[in-house]
Amino acid sequence: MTSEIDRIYLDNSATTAVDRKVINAMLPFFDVKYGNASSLHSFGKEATDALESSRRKVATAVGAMPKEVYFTAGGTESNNIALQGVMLKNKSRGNHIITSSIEHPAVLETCEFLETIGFEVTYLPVDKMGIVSLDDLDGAMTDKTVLVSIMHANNEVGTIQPIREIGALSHEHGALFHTDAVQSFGKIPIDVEYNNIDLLSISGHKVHGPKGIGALYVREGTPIQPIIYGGGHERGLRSSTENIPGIVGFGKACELISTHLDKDIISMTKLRDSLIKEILDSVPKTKLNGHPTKRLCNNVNISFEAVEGEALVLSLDRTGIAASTGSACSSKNFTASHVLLSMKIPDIMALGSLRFSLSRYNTQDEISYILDKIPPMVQRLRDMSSLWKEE
Amino acid sequence: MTSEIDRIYLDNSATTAVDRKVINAMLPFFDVKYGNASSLHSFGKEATDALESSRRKVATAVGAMPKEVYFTAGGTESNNIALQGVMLKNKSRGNHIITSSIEHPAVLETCEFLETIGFEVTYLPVDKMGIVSLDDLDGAMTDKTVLVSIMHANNEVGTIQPIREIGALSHEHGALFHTDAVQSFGKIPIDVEYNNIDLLSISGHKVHGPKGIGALYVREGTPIQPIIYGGGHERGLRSSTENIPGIVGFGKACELISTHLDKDIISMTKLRDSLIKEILDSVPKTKLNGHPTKRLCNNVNISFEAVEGEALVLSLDRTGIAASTGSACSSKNFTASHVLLSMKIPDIMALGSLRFSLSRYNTQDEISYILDKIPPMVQRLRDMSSLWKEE
Amino acid sequence: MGFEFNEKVIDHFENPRNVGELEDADIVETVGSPVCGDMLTLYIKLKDGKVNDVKFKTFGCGAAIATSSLFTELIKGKTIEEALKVTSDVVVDVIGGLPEKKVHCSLLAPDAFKQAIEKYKEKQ
Amino acid sequence: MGFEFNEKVIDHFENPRNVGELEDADIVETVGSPVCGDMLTLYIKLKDGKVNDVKFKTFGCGAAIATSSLFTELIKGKTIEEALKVTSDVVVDVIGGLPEKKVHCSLLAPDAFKQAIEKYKEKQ
Ligand SMILES: Cc1ncc(COP(=O)(O)O)c(C=O)c1O
Ligand SMILES: Cc1ncc(COP(=O)(O)O)c(C=O)c1O
Repeated sequence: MTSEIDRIYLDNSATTAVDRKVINAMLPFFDVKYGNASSLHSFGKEATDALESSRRKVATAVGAMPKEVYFTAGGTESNNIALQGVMLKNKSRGNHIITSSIEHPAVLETCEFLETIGFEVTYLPVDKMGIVSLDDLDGAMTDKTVLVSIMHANNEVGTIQPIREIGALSHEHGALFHTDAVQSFGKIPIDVEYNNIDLLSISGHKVHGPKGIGALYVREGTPIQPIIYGGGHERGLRSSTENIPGIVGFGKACELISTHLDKDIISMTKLRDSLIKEILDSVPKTKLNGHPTKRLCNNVNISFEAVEGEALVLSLDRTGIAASTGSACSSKNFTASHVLLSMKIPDIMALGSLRFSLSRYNTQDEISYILDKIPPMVQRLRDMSSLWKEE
Repeated sequence: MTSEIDRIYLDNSATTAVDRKVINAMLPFFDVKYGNASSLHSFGKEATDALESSRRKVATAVGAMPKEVYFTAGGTESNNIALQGVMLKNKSRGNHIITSSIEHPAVLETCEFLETIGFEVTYLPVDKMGIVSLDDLDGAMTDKTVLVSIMHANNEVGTIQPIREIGALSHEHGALFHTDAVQSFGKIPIDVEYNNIDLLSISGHKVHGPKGIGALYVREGTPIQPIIYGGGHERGLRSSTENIPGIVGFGKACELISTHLDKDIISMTKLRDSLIKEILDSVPKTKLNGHPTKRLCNNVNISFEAVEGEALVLSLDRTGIAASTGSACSSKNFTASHVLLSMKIPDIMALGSLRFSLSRYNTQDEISYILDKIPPMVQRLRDMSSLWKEE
Repeated sequence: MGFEFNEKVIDHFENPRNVGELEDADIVETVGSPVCGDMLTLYIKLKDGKVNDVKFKTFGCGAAIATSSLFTELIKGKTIEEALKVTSDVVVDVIGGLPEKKVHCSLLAPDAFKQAIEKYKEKQ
Repeated sequence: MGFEFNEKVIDHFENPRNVGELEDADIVETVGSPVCGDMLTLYIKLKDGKVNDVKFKTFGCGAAIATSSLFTELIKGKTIEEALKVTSDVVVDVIGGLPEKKVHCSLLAPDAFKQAIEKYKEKQ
């Protein structure tokens, strides 16, 4: 294996490196300005000032008001507060929630939990590209529908949903609209007003911020209750001593997004498209998963017929390339990903999926290196595969 | 106000400075070993190795097995998982929980939430020193009692509960015993076996670790369910991409506790006792709150008759001394703390409480400086107080 | 949190004007109570329909002390009618603003004065 | 997570022994399926009650490929009876251990061999 310094990281949908500027922003808050934001003294004031300044940065990055931004411990908690918090609070309005079959487990598992306590969930199907149909959504709406939760962009295949239309349709039916924007944030411009969003989940570690910090945007006036109780922090929605270094880091990461997004999108798109084109051109029996254009600028997801994805990830790892079969979570299972199966990808292709996810740090040189490695690597595995049939 | 460098920090029960060694342990995990512990490649392996090594360190510090330690986002979440997770999972066994009236809001508010969804809670009183009576506990037990949750040491007055006996009594009645050890951890040796503990909450930022990380010890075999759902991290009890830098920092902080605790206790106790004695000696109409000996080695809580605590905290802050009226949370209210009121401290004294909480970094010089400042400061406020009557 | 007091508040907290009691006060009025967290006693000496002298004692937080101090400064020498116009809004304004949670502290002194004058007039 | 494979596993993954097909195999046996995530085909040539030659093709993860490779190495030249004693436990043992979640991969080749021999004996 190549040394650490030589490794190429293409698993940015799993997590990202923290930006140097973000680390520098965080550092003073560990051992100089280390106060508790609830304290009265000057250490407390420093913490509060940093907290509110970060809240403004997060708000700016999604077009919200600062008071609509609540810090959480990550994307999973944001999704849980949005779903559990809204459904439990609005029991008298209805018990129905609509989501899609390709959501992240942080939404799907929460929905399954809600089902065990009496809520009803509709899981909308997706087409072969991974897109939810507005007609299906319209048809699923009932007068008991309280919440629609559809992710902005999928973590495995990168497909982008028409969230603006989904939001509008939800509102027409008097339902609230939540979107899991953990993967899209920092890759697609987001404006909660323009996109008709009532609740939005984002996570620090997917955007070169620290792990263990996230945010939930909640439109002012949205009825919601906490799932974690305590000292009443974050205006009662999420108690616990605020993670100031994490919040400062997340704020800085959002600031970098606000200033750099356009440039980042262009450079990632270029690398993405060259990766996709070159792989499809150079390796036979290979298919792009997800939508060709309604696609995250950093997502490449390709299935290699008759090759098992994990074996390919291992081969890549041995040459110092970090990639994934799909989501980091579903890597744990042996069956094909629920996302690919929902998109009706046949097993033999679904099990051979490989995801490269880019960041603004990746370079054309890295892409060229990978493009050299992939074809012989796939060929080697196919040569020993019991499913491979040369034509 | 004195410059930053000159400030004296005596609010370590609110939060602590992160130890330099802890920061150094964390740093590589931000931008070198930044992988997601669920990833297959070498970055994932580094993360997993760090995660499990930290888990062992936390386990060692409380006498548990590594697999009994679950990382959370802090003490509040640990308490919530313990209480909600056990009560919801054991509905068929009973619906009764016993706690005390002086718990942290992370326990009290969670209990109040549980009451709204049909659980029954007994809030045990405490004596004038803040100690729960074993007889009261025995009397409160019913055959529906599933869980007893009594904090190890109180965050405001530092009183230490007889948790070993409370655990034994709970077990006699077939109930589980949870203790909130957020304040005692790092100040009292803890052994979950010796102390008959089934669930234990601790938090990183109270022990010179980072904010936003905590742990819940759950004795093997204890029936419990998550409150946050998702990718199934932490063996399903707490989903979300693991906060590796935070976990590594917390692990390091625990390692430092395991090696330094005895020494730290001796030095903090010495400073504590000199602060208490000198203040009581030099300022009239002044009373120690809490127990004289069954007391955290770092807690000083004194009431100054006819002085409003917040005014005193402001005066101290103006000379560069960071202290608190009690808990960071209750600083937000104008009424006296629920802890002091539970201990039947009269309002005129309860409102004049001042808490100094020490860390292993405080020095005798700092204490001497404070002891110089306090008497004239209190006298000045008394001279202008409408409640003060010189004798 | 953290104290959000401006320099003027801090000045009045650290160097409060007119602290103390007036032996020969015409009116002594107390508002608040220890249970509420703050309590003020105002000592007022009137002469020719004017506030000839005024002193205060406050048990309370920094904002309570500072606004008490400023209030006494503002009303001293004024006619009773003018002094009654020094409401809590005026106090907050002149002191340069208070954190939202502390605004209620500025009610203490104007309330005490108003109450004192009412009682005084009744007695006349 | 992260791959927890020892050097021997990696060696068999990167340099698998006996990969391929046997034109003149006495038995060809396939176990697993694409739906399960791994599928192995074993090609066996017997001679004088011994495993004269054996080759494999595996669609599967690194552990499946490595244990397939090691298994063929272990049984080649052995009598059928000896070869049947090369269970998955033996494979895991000889390869120096597998991560818990990957132990099931080592079942593939021994299962295929056992099944192949059973069918072969039935046919005889
Ligand atoms: C789409 C999506 N939602 C939610 C999450 C959960 O975020 P976190 O790991 O910060 O809890 C992730 C990533 O893990 C994700 O990709
Ligand atoms: C006794 C006690 N329990 C729980 C907590 C909550 O811990 P955290 O702030 O890490 O959520 C605290 C401190 O805030 C505490 O003092």
